[in-house]
Amino acid sequence: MSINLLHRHVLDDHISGFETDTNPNHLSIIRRPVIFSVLAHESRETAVAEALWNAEDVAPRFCSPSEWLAVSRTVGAGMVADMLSGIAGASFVDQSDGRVLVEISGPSVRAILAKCVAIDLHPEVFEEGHSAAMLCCHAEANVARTGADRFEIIVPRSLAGSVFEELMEMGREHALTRGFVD
Amino acid sequence: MRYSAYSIFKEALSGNRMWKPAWREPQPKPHYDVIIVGGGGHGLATAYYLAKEFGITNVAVLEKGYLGSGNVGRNTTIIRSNYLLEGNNPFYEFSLKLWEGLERDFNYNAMVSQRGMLNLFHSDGQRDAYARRGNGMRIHGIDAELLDREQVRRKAPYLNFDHARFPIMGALYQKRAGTVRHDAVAWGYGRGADARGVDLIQHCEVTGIRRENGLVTGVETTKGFIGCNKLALAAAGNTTTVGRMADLELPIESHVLQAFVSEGLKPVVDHVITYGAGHFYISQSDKGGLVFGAEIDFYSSYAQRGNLATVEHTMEEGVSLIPGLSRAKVLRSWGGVMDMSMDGSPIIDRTPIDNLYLNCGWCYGGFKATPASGFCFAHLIAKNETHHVTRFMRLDRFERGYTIDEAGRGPQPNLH
Amino acid sequence: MASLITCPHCGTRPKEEFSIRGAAAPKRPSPTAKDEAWHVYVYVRDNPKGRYQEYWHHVAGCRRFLVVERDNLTHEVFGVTDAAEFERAGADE
Amino acid sequence: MTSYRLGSGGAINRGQSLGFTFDGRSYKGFDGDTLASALLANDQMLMARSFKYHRPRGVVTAGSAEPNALMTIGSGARAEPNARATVVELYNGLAAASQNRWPSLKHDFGAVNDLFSPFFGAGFYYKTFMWPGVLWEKLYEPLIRRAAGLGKVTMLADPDRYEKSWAHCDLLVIGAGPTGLMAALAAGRAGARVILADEGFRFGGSLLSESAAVDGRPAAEFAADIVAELASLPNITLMPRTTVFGWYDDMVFGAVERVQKHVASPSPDLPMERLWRIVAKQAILATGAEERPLVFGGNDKPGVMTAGAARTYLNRYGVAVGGKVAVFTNGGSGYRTAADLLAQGVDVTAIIDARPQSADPVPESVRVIRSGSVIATRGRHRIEGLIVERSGFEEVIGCDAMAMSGGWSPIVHLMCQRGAKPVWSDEKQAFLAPDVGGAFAAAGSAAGELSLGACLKDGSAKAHAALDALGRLVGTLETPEVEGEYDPSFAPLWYVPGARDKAFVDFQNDVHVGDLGLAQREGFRHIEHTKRYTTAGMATDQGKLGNVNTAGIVAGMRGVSPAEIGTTTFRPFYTPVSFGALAGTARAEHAAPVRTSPLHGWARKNGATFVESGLWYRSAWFPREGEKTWRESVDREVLNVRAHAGLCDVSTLGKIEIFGSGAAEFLDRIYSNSFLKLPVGRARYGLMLREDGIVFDDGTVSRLSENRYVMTTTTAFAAEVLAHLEFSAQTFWPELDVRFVSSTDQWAQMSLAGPKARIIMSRVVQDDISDAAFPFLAAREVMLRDGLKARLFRISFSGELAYELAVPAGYGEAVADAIMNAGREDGICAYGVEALNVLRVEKGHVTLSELDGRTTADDVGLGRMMAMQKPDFIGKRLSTRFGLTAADRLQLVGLKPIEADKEIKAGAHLLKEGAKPSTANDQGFVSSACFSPTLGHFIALGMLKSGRERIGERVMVWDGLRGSEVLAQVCPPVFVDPENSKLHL
Repeated sequence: MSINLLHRHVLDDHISGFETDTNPNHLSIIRRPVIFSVLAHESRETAVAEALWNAEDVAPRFCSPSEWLAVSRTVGAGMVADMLSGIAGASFVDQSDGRVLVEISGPSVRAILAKCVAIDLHPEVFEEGHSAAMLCCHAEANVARTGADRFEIIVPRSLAGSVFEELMEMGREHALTRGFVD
Repeated sequence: MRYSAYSIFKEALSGNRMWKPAWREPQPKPHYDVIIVGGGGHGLATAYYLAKEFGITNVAVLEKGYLGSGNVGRNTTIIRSNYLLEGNNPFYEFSLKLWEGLERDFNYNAMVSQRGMLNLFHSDGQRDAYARRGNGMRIHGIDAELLDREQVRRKAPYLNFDHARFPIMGALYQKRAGTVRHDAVAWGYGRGADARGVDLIQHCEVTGIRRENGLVTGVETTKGFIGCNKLALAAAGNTTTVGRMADLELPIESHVLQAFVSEGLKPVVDHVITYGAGHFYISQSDKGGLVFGAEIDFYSSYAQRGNLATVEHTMEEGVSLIPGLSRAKVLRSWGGVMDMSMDGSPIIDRTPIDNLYLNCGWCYGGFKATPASGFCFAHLIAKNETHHVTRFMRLDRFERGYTIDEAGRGPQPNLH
Repeated sequence: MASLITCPHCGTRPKEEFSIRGAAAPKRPSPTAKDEAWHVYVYVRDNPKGRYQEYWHHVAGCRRFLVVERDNLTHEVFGVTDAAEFERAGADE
Repeated sequence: MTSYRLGSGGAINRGQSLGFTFDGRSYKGFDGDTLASALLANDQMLMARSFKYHRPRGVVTAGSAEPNALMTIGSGARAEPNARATVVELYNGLAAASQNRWPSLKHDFGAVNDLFSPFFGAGFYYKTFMWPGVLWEKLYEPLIRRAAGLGKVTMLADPDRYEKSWAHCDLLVIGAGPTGLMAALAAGRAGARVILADEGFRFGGSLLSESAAVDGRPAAEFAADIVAELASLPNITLMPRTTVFGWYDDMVFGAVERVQKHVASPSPDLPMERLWRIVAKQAILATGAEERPLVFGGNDKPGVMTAGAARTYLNRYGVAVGGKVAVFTNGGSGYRTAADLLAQGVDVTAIIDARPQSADPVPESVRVIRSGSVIATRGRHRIEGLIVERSGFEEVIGCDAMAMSGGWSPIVHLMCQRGAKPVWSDEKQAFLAPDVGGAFAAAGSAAGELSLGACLKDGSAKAHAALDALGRLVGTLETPEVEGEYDPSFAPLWYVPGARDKAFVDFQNDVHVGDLGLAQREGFRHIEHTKRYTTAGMATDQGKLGNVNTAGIVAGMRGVSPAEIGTTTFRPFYTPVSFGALAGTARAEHAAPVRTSPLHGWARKNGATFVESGLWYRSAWFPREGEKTWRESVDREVLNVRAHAGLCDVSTLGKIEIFGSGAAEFLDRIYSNSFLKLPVGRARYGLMLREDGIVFDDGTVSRLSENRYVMTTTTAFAAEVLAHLEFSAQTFWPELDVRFVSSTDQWAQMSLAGPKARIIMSRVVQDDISDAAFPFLAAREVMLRDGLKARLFRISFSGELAYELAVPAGYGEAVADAIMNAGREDGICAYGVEALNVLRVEKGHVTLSELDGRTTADDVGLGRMMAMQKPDFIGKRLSTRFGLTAADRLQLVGLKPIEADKEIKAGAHLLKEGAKPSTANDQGFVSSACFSPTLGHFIALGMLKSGRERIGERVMVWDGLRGSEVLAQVCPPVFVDPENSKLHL
């Protein structure tokens, strides 16, 4: 059965006026990503992690030794749930509506993020493909490096407005632009 | 030597060469009636009142640093009696009354300044909680007023009324609250105690407590053994260390609280103000420095210094409350070691050892308590009887289930 | 310490990411233990000056409770262990 | 002409003239000037008044230690008080004003204090103003306060932005003078990640003031070459205008960058200042040394400054500090200063050397008075001459400026901020940096190396040591060649005897040698006592110039070594830091992050008034046209819910997903009541205690399947409850198979309450929700008619037939709209937390007003939820303590005013009827109160001593704070539907 209800993104309220041209430093808001919390039960941690890293169409994000986010921009929640239910020793819950995913990229991205997170973003320290839970703009976030100058940030929906405003503020001196990606 | 305008005039004419030392620098005697461990505010006040009120003058105060080197010299100088619970209110009001006559009593101007305190509230729930507190004060005869937003604005127009994340709704106001020059309290009590024969022994660290037949006979110190009939501990953040020498098991954890002072500024903040949407509090000294602080650093610490995150958090709250501070500059930060108790309230009591007395658990509210703490502790030591305003401040209250939990946060000391 | 904690799961993080719960040494007594043991567990603290074990909750990170062993006078950190591991090690002793 | 701009020279851009004002008068300076150098170039030596005696003052330094030349920069909301003119970078349009004077800098009424100074010695105020008591606050203190402080803070909101940033590096070099430049260069060439920070706007430090040559070039040029190379290295971050103000645990340094303080029109896209938290693996302190003033009679006269300052103004800024300069020295610095002045054509009237002899080269034609002592100075607003005493003979020497040098003190401040004390060196006659372990080392003159050559070498050497520690050591040590260096050594001279006027140690606070003596006489002998009693070292410069002299002088008075006296404690901040920089963006409306509910937009659309609740904004009530007060709206909403139905946003409640075969057991231990037998598809109200037996939080748990639960918590304690669960699972019972994750943000949750709730809900939900199919406390997944999966719970806070529906957050607004549409014909309304509160008070449900962290389950009438038959649950053991079970505890009761039109307010206390208000007579308090539109009068919940046995009694609701006394009847706390008949409709 299809859903006949209008789905709203929390940042719809924070973006007004015309979309401007995209600058080299840009923040993309992914409109409908699929995000699941995945929890491994006692002594199943390694197996669950392995299964997540081997899964297709899903990018795992590290939260703790027994918790990950399974993120997908390509397949639907149903397919991700099906995949997850095949992992023994894992529990999971759909958080797609509870988390907001943005991607920030550009030549000044490290300088911008240094104002938002405490960790060392040097590529030898926080390598491409790494992800971790951390404070970002006063919110509990998951940050992943998805490219040399590209990071993905996942934050709780209720705080997404504040985080977004602060990211934009910190990007001001670097002419950071923003927009939705469907 | 009595201090007065005349004495200043007279001494000035003779080139200020004839002033006498504020206190002697005695060598310890072999034995005292009472030894007080800790030459901070509470220890010195205890000695002063023992001598003055209870006639016990064969007393030594042992201080491992210099007089007043503990929290009495590193606090934010606030005095008040705006407490919620029956276990605290009468005691702090007794203290405030002693402050009100203190300077003439000990002939030292400690600049007691009852400039009024505003405890701001920012929600209905907070207002109700302050109303409950204010009525608890009023029912005990303590002055308290509940101000609305406009009344607060008239008193402190510079507060953030127009662009606040947590708008100010009003305040609980205690007019008689205020500030005191902190060092002068230690010095005034010390000088008064010395004049009455008390030996103030600085740079004398207690290293052991000697006991025989279940009673204390004296203390080992860096200046040798000193005997006593009664031993009284007023060691604040070091209470556990000293208490352990007598095998006391205490509900105390030491934490660091930072405090700050700004550069000297022309007077702008007339009152003592606390921020209800955070922990920030501020007043302005007679010298012009804004004196302020906020939360403890939350981890166990005996280091008298804090961490940058707490500094930043304090300033964030400060600027949120008083936007005009943004371009003023903070000059100095420091830390004090707080004897946080498990319910946030102090202990003035006997111990399982009959002639060992305990005064601790002041958390970060010890300064305002100094006079009453000294008086009641002296009362306890002298008469072996609890002063009625400290009757709830018992050591065994935790076991019996009679905690005095002002903050309602339970047995986690860093939450009080 | 105080400024940075190296979380065994997340790496070096600032104090702001943690919430500090308190002494890690007291062990919750068995339900049948004496009243005195329960009183001591809930209310009495060793509060030593020096080496100290303390629970730090990595709330903005892995959400694990960690036991930070450190000197509370110099603020030197000796080690950080996941609390479950710490309890297990304690139980083995 | 006294002080003036030289015709050429200096690191200033003479092509760019900048206009500025001081006390309203217009002046010109150059790009590259500080405010102080520009004022001196305009012959404005008088710059300030001192704090206590209002003595006229000029500059003493050319740097951040300046105690005198404090000014207010800018106006209006941008006014910054107490800026040091010596470090304020000149810009076009800069407006500076002097402070602490009235009516003008030149004619200051406060200077009368100086005349009475014998009465105003150290600590005088402790000894008087005590009689009569009332006059202290009425008269004396206001007078003292009026005199307090220096600059005025604007108290207007700051128009500028501030930011904070983290930075990480292998090596932090603090100070970009000769030592720091060499250190950064060595580490930079080795490929290390280096941050080089300097408080000044131009890198080079003393090299910019130096007349010697380095590697065959003028020193300033040598510096510029290194800076250019550093700038070309990608692994080096240069941070000019950045003061490292604090060293914190774990090699975290606090620094503040003045991004736009020097800009005439600040850009809105850049911050005014930026706070840096620099995490360094290694750090080098290359902060240099401070030249000590000499302590002699009249040493505070405008025009008297350190020799190094005179040299800096001359060589760096092209300004002669006077036309006729006298030099008073105990070391080589004075001779070098005389030589530099002469080289620029400035007349040097004499070098007074306190030493009987020295090897320092005497410039031609300059008279040297050896074993000389300056005992007084002449002039009022500027020095006009000085009196020298030698072997009992006095001589007046004319001058219009004076350069003094008392030797050097390494700037060790940062290394001493974490408990280690500086160490006295007899050899260096200075306090040196303590050994703080390998990661942080002092270098160059901060380490006591005074000569330029030694500094250059030490910078490289310390960088190599750091590189070694980092495992990155490559390259060889570089030591540039210095030509024309002077010998910077000096003989100790703490106090120049025979002073005819006050000899100041702390210029700003007006502490003179006499004060130090008085403190010793009065027993304030410990250096901390001396400081606190005299206020020496407590001014805005924190004793940068004076503290070492104070220690030396006190040592002299006591006949001991300065080692025995020691220093007072060094603490952050190295120099004062603005509140704004430390606060960053967290201010005004951005003081804390905002959390918004998924139904925020829905509530706004329905006209909600919002209220802050922790970080959340919650809809408080929904005013309709014609409603004048919030009460009107709330009364309507309450009656509407009781008569028809209402929809309320409860998304802010904490929601925790719980998984695992051990979950049931876990919940049974966490809650005081039983959870083992909760059936699948059912919800249960649960009470959590703290380990001390006091109620911690309440909420519901619903069992979704055998090993799957969802818990709700209060809004306020959501985070703490989750932490409590994690703590319990991880440390108490790691053997239980249970996992949690918060799903608070995933769900838009709304409560539909009222007799029409089922009808309305059934229009939205496909499933059968009849009472039989979905009874009270049912909880399960349902399908909405629009095809969306949702969770439905039949739970009620209002006492009405009610459902809580949870849908994925993005659909929240749409579903809430759908429910409002579905309920329109049945009279649905939106209601907010105010109405919810009234509904729950009417029903006698407790909230945090009652569960205030001091109440037991029994206190609030929930004693039945203590399942004492369970072997263990958190809080069980201590809940039975005597004090927690005593019969006279406060217990929850209802209160109704005897006279129906009387208002009861929360926070009032309770007295026995007829009893006098006193603490002894205090019987409890009103925890919650409201007007009940259902009953038509005020009702309240209260905590009353032994309350449950006093139902029917009359008590006085005493609200002395707000001047009201209302007689009330004690009643059971449930005012509406005590039989719960509505819940089971």
